[in-house]
Amino acid sequence: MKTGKELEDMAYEMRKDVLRMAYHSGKKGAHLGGSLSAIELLAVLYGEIMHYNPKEPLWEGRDRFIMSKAHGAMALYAALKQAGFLSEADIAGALDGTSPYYEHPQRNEEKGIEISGGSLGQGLSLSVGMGLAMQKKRNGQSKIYVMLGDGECNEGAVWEAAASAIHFGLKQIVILVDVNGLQYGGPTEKILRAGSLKDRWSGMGFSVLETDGHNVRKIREALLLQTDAPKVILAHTVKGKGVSFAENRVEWHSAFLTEALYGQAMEELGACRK
Amino acid sequence: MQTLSRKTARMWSRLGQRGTICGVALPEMLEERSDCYILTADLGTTSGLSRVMQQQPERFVNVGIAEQNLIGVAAGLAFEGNVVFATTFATFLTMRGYEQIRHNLGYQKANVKLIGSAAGFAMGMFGNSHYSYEDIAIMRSIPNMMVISPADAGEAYLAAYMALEHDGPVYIRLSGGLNAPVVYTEPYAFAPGRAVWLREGKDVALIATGGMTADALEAAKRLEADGIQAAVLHMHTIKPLDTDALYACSGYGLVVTIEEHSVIGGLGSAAAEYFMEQERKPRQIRIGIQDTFVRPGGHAYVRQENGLDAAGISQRVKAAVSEGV
Amino acid sequence: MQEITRKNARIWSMLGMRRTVGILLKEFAKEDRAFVFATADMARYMGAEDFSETFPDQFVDVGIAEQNLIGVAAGMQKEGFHVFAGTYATFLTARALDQIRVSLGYMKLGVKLIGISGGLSDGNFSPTHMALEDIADMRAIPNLTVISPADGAELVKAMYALRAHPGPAYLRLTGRANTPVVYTQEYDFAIGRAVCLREGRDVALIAAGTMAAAALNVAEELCKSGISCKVMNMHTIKPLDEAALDAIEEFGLAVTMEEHMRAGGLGSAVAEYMAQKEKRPVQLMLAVEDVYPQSAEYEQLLESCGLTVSQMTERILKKCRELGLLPETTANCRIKGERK
Amino acid sequence: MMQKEQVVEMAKRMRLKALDLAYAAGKTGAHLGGALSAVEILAALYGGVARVDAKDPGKEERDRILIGKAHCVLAYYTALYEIGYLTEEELNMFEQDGAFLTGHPQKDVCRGIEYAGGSLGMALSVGAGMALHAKRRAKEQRVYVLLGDGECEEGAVWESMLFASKYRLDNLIAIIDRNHLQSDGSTLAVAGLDRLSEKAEAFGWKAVCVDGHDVGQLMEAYCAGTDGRPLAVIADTVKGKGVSFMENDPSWHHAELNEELYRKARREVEEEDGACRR
Repeated sequence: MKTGKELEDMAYEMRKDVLRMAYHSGKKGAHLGGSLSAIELLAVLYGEIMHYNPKEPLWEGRDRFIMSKAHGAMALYAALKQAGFLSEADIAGALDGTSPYYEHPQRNEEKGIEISGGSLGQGLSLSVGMGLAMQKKRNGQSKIYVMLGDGECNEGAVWEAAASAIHFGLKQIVILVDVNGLQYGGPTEKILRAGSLKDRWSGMGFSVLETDGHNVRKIREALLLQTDAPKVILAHTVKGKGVSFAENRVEWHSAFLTEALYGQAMEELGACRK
Repeated sequence: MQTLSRKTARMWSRLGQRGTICGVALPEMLEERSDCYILTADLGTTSGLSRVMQQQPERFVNVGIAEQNLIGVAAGLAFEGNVVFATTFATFLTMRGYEQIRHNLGYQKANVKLIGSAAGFAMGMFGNSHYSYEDIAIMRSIPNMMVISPADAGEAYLAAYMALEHDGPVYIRLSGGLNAPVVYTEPYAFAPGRAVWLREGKDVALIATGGMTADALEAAKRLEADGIQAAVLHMHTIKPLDTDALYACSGYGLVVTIEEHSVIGGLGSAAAEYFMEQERKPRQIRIGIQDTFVRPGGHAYVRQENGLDAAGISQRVKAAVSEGV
Repeated sequence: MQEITRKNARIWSMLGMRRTVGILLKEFAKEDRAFVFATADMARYMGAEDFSETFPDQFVDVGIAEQNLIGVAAGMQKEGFHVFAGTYATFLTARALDQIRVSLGYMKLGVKLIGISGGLSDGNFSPTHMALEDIADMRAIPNLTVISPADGAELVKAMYALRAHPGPAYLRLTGRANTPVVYTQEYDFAIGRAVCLREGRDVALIAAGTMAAAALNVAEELCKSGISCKVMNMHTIKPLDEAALDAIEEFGLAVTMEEHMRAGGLGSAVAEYMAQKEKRPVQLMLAVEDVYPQSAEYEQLLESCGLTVSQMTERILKKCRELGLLPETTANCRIKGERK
Repeated sequence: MMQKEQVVEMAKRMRLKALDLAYAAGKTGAHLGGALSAVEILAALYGGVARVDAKDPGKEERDRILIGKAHCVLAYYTALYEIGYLTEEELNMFEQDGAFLTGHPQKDVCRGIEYAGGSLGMALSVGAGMALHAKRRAKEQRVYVLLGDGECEEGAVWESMLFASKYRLDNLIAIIDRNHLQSDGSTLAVAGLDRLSEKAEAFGWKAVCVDGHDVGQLMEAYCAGTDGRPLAVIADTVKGKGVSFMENDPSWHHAELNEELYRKARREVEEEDGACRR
């Protein structure tokens, strides 16, 4: 088991990688905000919770990670580097226009990327299918961790899938909602406030946990907790976390990191570590 | 409503097609008409609707990331006598709510205008999930739907006003991003279903739609240098198709359709459907995306890789002309 | 393994394609433990009402939730199952279009989609239940194979072929119960290879789905006017059999026949390919003319769309007259090697 | 507007007429089960609370009634007939060649049909759009949308739920005909979408559960206060209600009614007295 400090170090490395990728992607800009909010969640998953083997990427008994909010791609790539699926060179070249690691990930199981993404609201249905497959194959060991955005929960397709995950009793599915409170159009609460997200998930029949999505210890705790029904973790996060000028700023959903800002961001990260 | 001039053309080109419709045309329309609504699925600010959101909050609706509901709510408002514009990225707009479009707009003729932004490869690095190159095919197959793909921002502006006046569903497919090339710099007659001859030439007719029209014009210039006289026909309306203009092409030995869309089901297919039923007809080549998901990259890069720029078009036409003779 | 015999052909015809498909689904489930049938509340309409009891482990019903159907089917396929997913053609293809695009087209997960009530056959339930844009929609998505079998026997053939086919596909079922029979004995079926049902030299009739049987009848009618028709069963609409189309370059007229909107269907696919050729016949597209027909019984719908055998015969005759293709004598329209 | 007792009578006439029409449709068959479950729901709505006027069908202030579960046409058309939108002659043309009363309704505001049906999961969004229009124009009208319980499995329904809640559309009323059966069997077995009221509340709606064959309860529920929230009336019903051999049998979702069964069914409904009145 890793110490909290080790996981935090890992998150730190990942955040740096994300900034690097964003910077190298150039003027096109990159999805910085939603990648930075998901860092700790991915660090705990890949650093400690999930079972996988980069030398045998297709190992049947592996845990699956499904990045449904695919604009978190850079966070995923950074995690896959920590996990040993991607190399330093892969990260250095990602998003540069010629690398196969695009702005939205494209399915490549050899490299640990389970599904293609970019069109929201589809990952949970895929997870239900995978969960059913495991149920039918009596594969009781693998878990499926699926990450949704809070804005993504506007999609009706998410609720179709949610109802069926409960109906089929798929306890191997663990849903992590990156509740960073911001979507493309503005604050999620403002765009589509309807009851609370927690009520909606529990109304559908899930066991819902809420946690601080930047606290590795609390994330670990939530992931390890046994629940009666399939589990949803509402991880409260900050969009753009760790970079002062991007935090809670909707325009950093996808934006261009200039050299000056890149320098500033890296500096801030470093300062935080000390 | 403003008129097209050198000045507005330049200004709007900077805003791009989406910026011109959402930031210029729609705010004007909502000001002028109290029965006009604009809806989006989480792309208010991104689409350039900030002005509308501030000035007309009562007739701006953001349904969140829920495209099926976008179409349904738009139809409900339309059934109550309003003219409703609905906008988001072309691929999610047309595909995610496709059956709702079919049922409410096609079958029940709800007076909704769909504005699909960033069609083709305009989403650049966002990749295949965000590219839209099946939208013409799927929108064209729905009865009662008008399908328009403007050449530049000025034409997008005119198309939006036409849609406002037209009683029935319209899909406006927007190409390109900011700083798009200008095709029209002065007022001209824009009418749905009436194609525009932009250039004359006796050897080959290039029939282009959307942002590709500017490239077709550029390609025609290059071909001229090689001694090939290419005419350019801008087919801004793909449905209903201007068959008179196509008939006028039947004297050519070769026509080339050009679109930032799959070669299946789009402008090329619509033209082929027409030509094949005629006795006298030219040979037709379809330039478009070759029925495949592509390697993503910047907009210009992907277009170039797929032969969808002036260089690619002129090469292809040159080869076809020389092999045809 | 189902065999094509006169008797079986009769049974399949009686059941219609949508119930015949149930027989195959059960057979596949028995033979292949990794086979899964997934549906959105439509098992009962697909001759599979007992499927869930017989093969509970190989059955998934997601309820009335077509978008989820595609996601679940794709997820299972990804984990190594062989998934066939079926419901009404129009809901399957239209409601879940983006899901099909991403999971099947883009990710190439080899789910096989089965759309029942393709075309006009359930038109008494109103245009909502008519699938008239499905070929256009599915054909536009890269990597999808699109098949519309001519009759029950060909459905059987297509199902076997699809089981062995690794990529994603859309299988469109047309007609009601008592579908006309085209095949009563074994024949070679391969995805992407059209079948010539009748040789001829003047007019080529190109049809898919139950229209193939109608095309044979039309050919027989036209024969009375001395017109010799070749009949091609273009069961695979994508990928299109280009070689088969190359063989009709010299014909005076090619007629495409389909229960689908004119835009984007079989006729459109043929036009796309033929338009680039130096030599090609004139094409007549017999299809639904870009309107939603009024709700009615199947036969009446065919009539209101101009797609009955006699109407199509008339339209072709008229075209032949315009093109000067009518022969002087009505004798000798049959040519060697044709099959009836 | 009618009193409760009159509505009960109306419901009975509707049920009988529905059987007549199904019988007349002959071998084609008709959607019976889901129509009979919705008879009281629609009687209480059209007869009891809705402000609609067949003499002035296009009146702007009318309540809008949209039918999502369009396979209930036999109850729908008979209700429209009862309150004068349709003549007997028109009604009797049901599913005949060239008739406008088809297996799923086609939009025809003059005859009280606000929205075409046949594809599930769409009407609530459209109703929400209409309700939003009324709100923004400060109009009084309410929008009622009838949904099936199976229909609620469509994700599009939940998108509309979120939307209506956000815009506080308290003039929008979703009525869910909870007859517990769908095409492939019981709703619980097929998709397990249970505890609908809890889910509706979680999505920001006010939910009220009633006996869907009790017109008194229904009429009261339609007018329930909601504190600014949209209202979901979950009406517990029996598919095929009123005809013993159809009740709770999914095969009567769509089926042919032969003469013998028709007579039996009619007799049962005629003899039924006040069981629905309570």
